Amino acid sequence: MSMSKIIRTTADVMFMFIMVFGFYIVLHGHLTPGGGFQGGAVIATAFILLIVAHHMDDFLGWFKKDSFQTCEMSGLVLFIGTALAAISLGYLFFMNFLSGKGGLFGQFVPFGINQGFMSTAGTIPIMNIAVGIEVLGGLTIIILYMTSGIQSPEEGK
Amino acid sequence: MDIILDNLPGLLIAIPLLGAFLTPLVSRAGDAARNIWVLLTVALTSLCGLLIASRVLETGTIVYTFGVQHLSEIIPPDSGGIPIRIIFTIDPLSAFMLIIASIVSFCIILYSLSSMEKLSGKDGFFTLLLLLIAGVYGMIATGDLFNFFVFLEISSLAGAALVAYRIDKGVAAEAGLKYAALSTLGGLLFLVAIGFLYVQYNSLNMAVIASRMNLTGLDIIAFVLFFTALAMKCGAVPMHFWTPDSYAMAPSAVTAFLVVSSQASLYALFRVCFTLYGGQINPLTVGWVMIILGVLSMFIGVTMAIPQKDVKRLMAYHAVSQTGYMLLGVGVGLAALSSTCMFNSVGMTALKGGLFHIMNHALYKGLLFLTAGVIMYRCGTRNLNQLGGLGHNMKWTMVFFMIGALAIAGIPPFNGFASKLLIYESTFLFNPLLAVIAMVVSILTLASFVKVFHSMFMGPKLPEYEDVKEAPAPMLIAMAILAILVILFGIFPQTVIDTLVAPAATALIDYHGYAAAVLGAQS
Amino acid sequence: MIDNLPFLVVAITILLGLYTLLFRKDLIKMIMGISLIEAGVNLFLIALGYRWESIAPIFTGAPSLAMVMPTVQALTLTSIVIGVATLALLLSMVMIIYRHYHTTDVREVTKLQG
Amino acid sequence: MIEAFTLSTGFGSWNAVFWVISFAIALIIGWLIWSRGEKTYETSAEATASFLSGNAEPEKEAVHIRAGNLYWGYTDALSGYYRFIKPLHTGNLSDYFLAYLFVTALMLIVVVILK
Repeated sequence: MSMSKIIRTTADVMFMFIMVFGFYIVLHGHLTPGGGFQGGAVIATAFILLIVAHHMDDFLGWFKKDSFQTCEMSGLVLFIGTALAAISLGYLFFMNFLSGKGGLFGQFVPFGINQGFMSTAGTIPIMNIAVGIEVLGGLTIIILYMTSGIQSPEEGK
Repeated sequence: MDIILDNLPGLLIAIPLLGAFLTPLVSRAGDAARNIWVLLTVALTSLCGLLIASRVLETGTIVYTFGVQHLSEIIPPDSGGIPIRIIFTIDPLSAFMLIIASIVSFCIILYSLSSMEKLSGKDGFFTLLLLLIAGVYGMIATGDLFNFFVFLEISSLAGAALVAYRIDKGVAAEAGLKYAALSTLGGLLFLVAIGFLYVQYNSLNMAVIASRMNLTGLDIIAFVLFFTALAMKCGAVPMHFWTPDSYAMAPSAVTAFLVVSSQASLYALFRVCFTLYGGQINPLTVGWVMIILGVLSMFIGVTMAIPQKDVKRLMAYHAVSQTGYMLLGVGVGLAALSSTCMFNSVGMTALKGGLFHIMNHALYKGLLFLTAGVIMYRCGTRNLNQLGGLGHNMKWTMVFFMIGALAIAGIPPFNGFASKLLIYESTFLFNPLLAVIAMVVSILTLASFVKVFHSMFMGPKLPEYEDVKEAPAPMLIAMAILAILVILFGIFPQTVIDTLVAPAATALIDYHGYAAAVLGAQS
Repeated sequence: MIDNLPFLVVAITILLGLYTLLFRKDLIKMIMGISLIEAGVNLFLIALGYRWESIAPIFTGAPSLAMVMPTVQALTLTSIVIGVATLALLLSMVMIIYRHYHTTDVREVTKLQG
Repeated sequence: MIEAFTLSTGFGSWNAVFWVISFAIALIIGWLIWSRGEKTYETSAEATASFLSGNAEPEKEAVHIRAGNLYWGYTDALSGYYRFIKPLHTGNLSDYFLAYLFVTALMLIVVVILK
């Protein structure tokens, strides 16, 4: 069920732009509206665009299904890992141990209107990235299972 | 070491989630590695649950705020005096439920390690099961309304996916669809009720809402939405239709834990009625609504169970009727709150009976579902008409089934009797008709389990089950743990009541204590 | 009247969702009903946090400091994420039921009864 | 020490240990009576075969009473009740939703009126 040549080429071209835009949303989650889930959903639409444009088997040729599973799993483990890291550092669960410490994402944010500093808000950007990776893997797997479900109606007869 | 002890409530949720997320990775190293990993995760979580419960029973309510520096800063200075973070408030009632969840979760994981041996899709199964366990722990331990909604959805989704895991000819998918659809609708109405409360009291924390609550029309509507959403989730009769369908089609280990997850919604129902709307609602009307739901559940549950042919569907109807007992017990306790003199004589005993029955029911119902699972695992069918004469070579399963059946029917030396006795004696003084109905339902429960016992275990050895073997060892150990607890709680009910049930009942009553624990001196 | 107009829209959406849920016979339509109710509830939560003449709560380059209530939007975000998960689960179950029952009419999907 | 495990329900008390002890004593007495019974009765196969007025014993499948016909009398006596109650559980998902929303509406009326 692959589309015509035009659609396939535009899909290939668009794929990269959507990916970049998705990661932009994920990374700027703590500054502009967006964050892990929305950014991950945008990136997942890039993959779904490929699934729709190309034949299922070519798509599975490029990306294997369990690579998305490892994506999903690593995102989840990163999320719970940063939360547990707070306990190992002596604070309580989910404590934002990076904010205000000057290191990565640690700068202070002046209260009120500011033009948006990237490396602020402590562990929240890390959590955004983790959720972004996880949703990227998760939504693509859902679509993969659903499309493979349609592919084989004859097996259900 | 005390870092771990202080952070126990956080670890209670983190360990099963971490275990669930890493199971697919560990299962690439082979089945044995995954089994050990899952068992280790669940054993650690149960240990956390039991440790928290023992600390709470010693030192009173534990309040654990997520994302603060030190344990003592429940309301950190930068939050302007209002608890804005997710706060886990574990008072003796939640500790009581934590003990149930940790015992049953350990047993069902032990059981499902061997029951899933020959089947496929194991890492998906264990990930969902650990998510369900984390969801139930979260529902029990959280003190934040929206956080409760999130954990309610996690356990509903994981439960529905597990119910539909063995798609045998699509029927399990139908059961999973019913469970998921009803839970989603219940969750959405629950969210509307949270919206009502949030807009009036500017906080999602139960203790803050309880301390600021003065009953307005909107609060009554919110209360009704809370009440019916949670009553539907724990299977009170007019809304119980999903319970027999999904319990019958789920794998038996999952059913045993779905019982605990519906009891977590029952706990939430009591939390809403007693703590969130502490002195606000009229205890008589709400108590009588709970009693009517309980009596309906008891009677219709058991009368629908007797003509059933599928053993797990029969046991699911009994789960509905036993939930009716708990609703009756606590309903009488709530209704008796209206007059202090009646409460001191009747209410406290009814409340203790109702809460003790939650513990007993989780144990013997888990045991019964596991025995039904062994029959399904060995004979491949759940239809009672095709079974017979299994007692000859499945000795241990027969003994465990007997213990479970006698306990559910309330026969003296077992734990069912102790809690039913408390419920009978207190409801009789409150309203004799209720106690009479409760006793008749108990007799009918015994009748239906004698029928199941006869058709499964008694009778000559049937040719097709000539060589059926006993259950494998992990299954027997899991059932043995539950059976020993059923007998122990039956022989020494008073010690269990004094240590576990009485503090839970008193904690349920004094909502001021709950609010004071979270808000500190301020409330 | 104007400031509780959004709640009127919420009531209409939820009633429409309930109508499709209860009176439609096709399973897919019922799931659409559930997502309609969910949209209504999300709108309800957002409308709760609205402040008169205020802007979205983004501090980066914000024209003024009068902002709408942000916590309610966090609740709606979580509810949307949960909505995605429930819809994915319900639709895949309806797919399995269609594969085995060859129908999605709710009156036929009643093997578990009595 | 006795109070440790006597369940006092405010109106009476219940002690499981005494019950178990008395149950054990009853068993022992029963066993004593049983053990004084006649030892020398004949236990050969044809002596203990069940006498079905001469005809042969049917094979194992037919002997075992299946679950379907247990409590036949009970379900028959209450057939009026079961004719009413069984179709209520229709298995139809929209009926499940109707039941849930019906109870919400009913409870809303009850709690709002009775306050």
